Amino acid sequence: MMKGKKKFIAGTAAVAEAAMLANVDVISAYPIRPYTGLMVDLSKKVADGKLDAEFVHADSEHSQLGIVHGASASGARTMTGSAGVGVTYAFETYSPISGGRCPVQMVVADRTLDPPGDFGSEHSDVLCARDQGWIMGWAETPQEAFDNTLIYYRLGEDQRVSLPQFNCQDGYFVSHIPGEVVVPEKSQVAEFLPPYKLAKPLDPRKPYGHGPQIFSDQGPALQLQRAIVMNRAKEIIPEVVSDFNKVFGRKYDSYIENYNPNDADVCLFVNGAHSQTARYAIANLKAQGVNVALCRIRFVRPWATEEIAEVLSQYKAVGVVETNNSFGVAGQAGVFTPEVAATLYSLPENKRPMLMSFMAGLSGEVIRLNDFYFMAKKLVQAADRKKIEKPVYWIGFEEN
Amino acid sequence: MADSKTTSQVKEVTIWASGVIQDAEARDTANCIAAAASKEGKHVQAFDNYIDLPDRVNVPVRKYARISSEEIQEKYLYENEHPNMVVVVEPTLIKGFNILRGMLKGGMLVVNTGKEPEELLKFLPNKELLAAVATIDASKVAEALVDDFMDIEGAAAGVLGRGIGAALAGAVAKVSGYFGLESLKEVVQNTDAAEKGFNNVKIKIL
Amino acid sequence: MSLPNIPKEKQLPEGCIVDSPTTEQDHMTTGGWRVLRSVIDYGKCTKCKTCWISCPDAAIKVDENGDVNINLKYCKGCGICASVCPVGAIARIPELDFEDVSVYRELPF
Amino acid sequence: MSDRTVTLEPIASIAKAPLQEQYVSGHRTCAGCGPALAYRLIAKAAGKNTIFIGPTGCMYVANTSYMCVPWTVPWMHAQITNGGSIASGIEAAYQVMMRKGKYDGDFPNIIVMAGDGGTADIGLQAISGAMYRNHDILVISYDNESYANTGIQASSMTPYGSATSFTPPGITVPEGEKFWPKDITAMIYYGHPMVKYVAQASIAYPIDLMNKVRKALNKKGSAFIHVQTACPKGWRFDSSKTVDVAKLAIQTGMWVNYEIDEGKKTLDHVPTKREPVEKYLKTQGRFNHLRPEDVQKIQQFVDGKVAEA
Repeated sequence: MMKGKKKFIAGTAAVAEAAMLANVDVISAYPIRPYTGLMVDLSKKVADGKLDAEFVHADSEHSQLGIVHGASASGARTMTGSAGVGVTYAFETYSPISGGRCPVQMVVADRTLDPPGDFGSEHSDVLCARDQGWIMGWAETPQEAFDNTLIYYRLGEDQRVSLPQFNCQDGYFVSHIPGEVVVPEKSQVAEFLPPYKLAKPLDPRKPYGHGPQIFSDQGPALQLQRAIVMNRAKEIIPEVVSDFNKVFGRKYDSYIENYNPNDADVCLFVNGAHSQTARYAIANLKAQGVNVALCRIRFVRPWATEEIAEVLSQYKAVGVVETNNSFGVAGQAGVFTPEVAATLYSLPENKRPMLMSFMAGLSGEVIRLNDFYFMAKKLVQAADRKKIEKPVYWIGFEEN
Repeated sequence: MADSKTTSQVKEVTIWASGVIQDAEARDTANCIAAAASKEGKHVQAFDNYIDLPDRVNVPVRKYARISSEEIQEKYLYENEHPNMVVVVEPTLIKGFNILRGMLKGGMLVVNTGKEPEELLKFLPNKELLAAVATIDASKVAEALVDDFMDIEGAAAGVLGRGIGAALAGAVAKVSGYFGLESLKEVVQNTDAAEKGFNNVKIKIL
Repeated sequence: MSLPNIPKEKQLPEGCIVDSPTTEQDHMTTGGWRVLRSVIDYGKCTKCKTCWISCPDAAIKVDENGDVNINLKYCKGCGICASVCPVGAIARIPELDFEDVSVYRELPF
Repeated sequence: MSDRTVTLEPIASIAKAPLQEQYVSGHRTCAGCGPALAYRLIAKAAGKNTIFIGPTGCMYVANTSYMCVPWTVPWMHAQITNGGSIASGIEAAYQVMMRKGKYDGDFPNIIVMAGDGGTADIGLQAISGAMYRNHDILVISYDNESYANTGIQASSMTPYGSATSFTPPGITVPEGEKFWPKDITAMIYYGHPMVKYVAQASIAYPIDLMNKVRKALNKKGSAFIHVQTACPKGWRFDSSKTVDVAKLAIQTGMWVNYEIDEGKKTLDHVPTKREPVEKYLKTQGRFNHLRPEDVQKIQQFVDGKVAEA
């Protein structure tokens, strides 16, 4: 059952509520638009005595990550966050944190990297760090941002996994536009999320050395170890999500939300906030007799290869909405197209849909209903003609 | 499938030295050996051991030279896996370490010391691997020790064979026959030391 | 997705978090580095422990009588002890003059 | 702020120094390594209830390769950039965990062992942040005056006139290193109003170093100690001379031991008659190339520094 108090708050504030219920121990903050609201809320909660945590205002994003790294290794539940160039400034720290298996949570309200100096959402910032051994996924709404906070702590802190998490939301769209958030009761959170317990914390009573250098031939085994636990995270996501649904009365899919799956020949592949508009566009098109499906991934890392392949195998054409830049990448779109292409390659040829990319939602650009209609039209055309005329469309720069 | 260990035609020379103090000398020895063999049209490599870094005072460091009449196929290895020839710049190291590691039967050992070759055998538990052991007091014949700050890992080699490297390479030429003294003299600065190394080396065939 | 298992001999502690030693770190013995061995003349030694406090490798041990002893398993032969000894009671003698093999290592260093 | 229940007592003499080692035999540092000696003394002074943070540098690379951890106490690697922030996080964690009853041990000594680069160059921001926030930690800069593990490159604490592999003397730059080193101790003290204790110490005076460590650990909040640690590899002297060179640094004024405790500055080991710097420079290969005018310049600099100390 959906128990708890209804609040009308934006995504960063929603995460702050979740962090309070998760009884987080150490928070490190540094301001950068548009994630800052999270830390503004948390600092107030700590100042008002509503949350017993150390709120550390750091000297930079890099230090923010250092602070939560040290705290997490000592046995504290941690939260930090950033956006845009702040995410990239801290880049050095990401691999040591996942390699040291510290389940730090970093909230990202994403933002375009400079240049241009731009506050708007683009997934490019944190997607840079997709290969650093962190769990990563986007929330579509403030409610999902709230929920993901708890789901990620549970998943990342599971001793079978012990990995850090990027809890992402679209800057401004989710971080700044309030939505309804049901804030559950403390007892529910306690039922879902056990206290944080690290296997080998820094503790003078039982000393360990964290992170010595190794023999060169020991390296591959350590890398495989991280690959194995990331894989394990994927295996236990259904367990975590199903527990979450049970305790909080939600209906999340584990890996993929597949909207309007059955009648459609074509599918839009979307990550993050824009999937909400896409869903309305699909409903409107359906009323006009045009059938388009939506595949929204809940996790970018671990990437649910088999599950995504299975969903997409139902369609004749798939359109990847990129929402990020990757200059010079295979397919000349963003980072999702090569990942989807590799995913589809695991399917037999007769089940492999055609693949197109739409460069949209860049530098904070809003993807409008009309834009999705355009994408749907191009997808349906390709499916009808059994041919891709143009693999990549830059939305806003194309003739109809 | 071909076994890379047995099909390799590469002659491997491993040079052991005491870290920092003899680091440049040991690198120079490897460079002299490779350069001299190269003069004779051989395919060569000379490189530092990367695994034991950073270089530290007194730590055993290893430098490698590889000589082959055919093109060297596996160029990207960290270590000489089966040295045919081992050169020891700091003789004390034979006490603390298995300097003959990886050597197949019939190998050679050149040690920088004024002692007789026989005196060293007691420190070598695996001496049965050796076909010859030789000693040369290279520190004495060359006198000068190369002491150049810029000669560190990864930097380009400057002038070759200024110090005891020339003398040790001379001894290696005599003991191994991998290259001739004349070729060595063409590449080193201190030709006198190279010649003395070649002529004064004491060899004990086992 | 199936990944290979890590065979037992290649397994490492998760996250490279390793046990701390209690008295010495035996898998990194460093006595083989030594070129000159420090030898204490107990007739001259005043038990002032200056050598002990000055050893970077904690390779000088003080026994129950207050005598200092050099731990040849770890002594790298730097010679600081001989330099700081106020009464000149420590001599440095070439390691090759001693027949005993104190350390013999295969592993890197 | 959580209080320690144990106060570390001053050590009266070598005879009274604890025999127990926390930094044990079996590590890969140079024979005659000054930083390793400092590490051993600091660990000895701090005792069992200690956590070390080791930013990348000699004391990470040379100590820990091949899964070595020569510490009997918890140790954690930090990037060379973030010793200060990782220590801040550990301290914050212990504060809150003790408050919430998640940790029932004594509040630990949290010590960052950063090299000169990890303190004054790339690690400066994180350390300054930690000092500004007054975390209950001790930051120690073991200063061997260069990036030594990578092959002796100049840092911002490399002395004027040093030859390093990034400042080789040549026709156009006869002096080698052209810049004067940062005064990191002053930067920390005068730039961070909440820091109540800073000190400079030397491996030539082990009891003084250990007592400064204990004093710093007994303070609530951030403390900083700058230890000059002679480096036979980088400074080019025989490994047996590590302590002698360190002592000569003090006798010539090239290094000054002092502490500032709650605003009160005390100079230590002031030589009754200061030796000329040339005597110190002559002991080390890194100064071999210096011309008389360079030596003169260094003498003037040192005279000035000693005068204002």
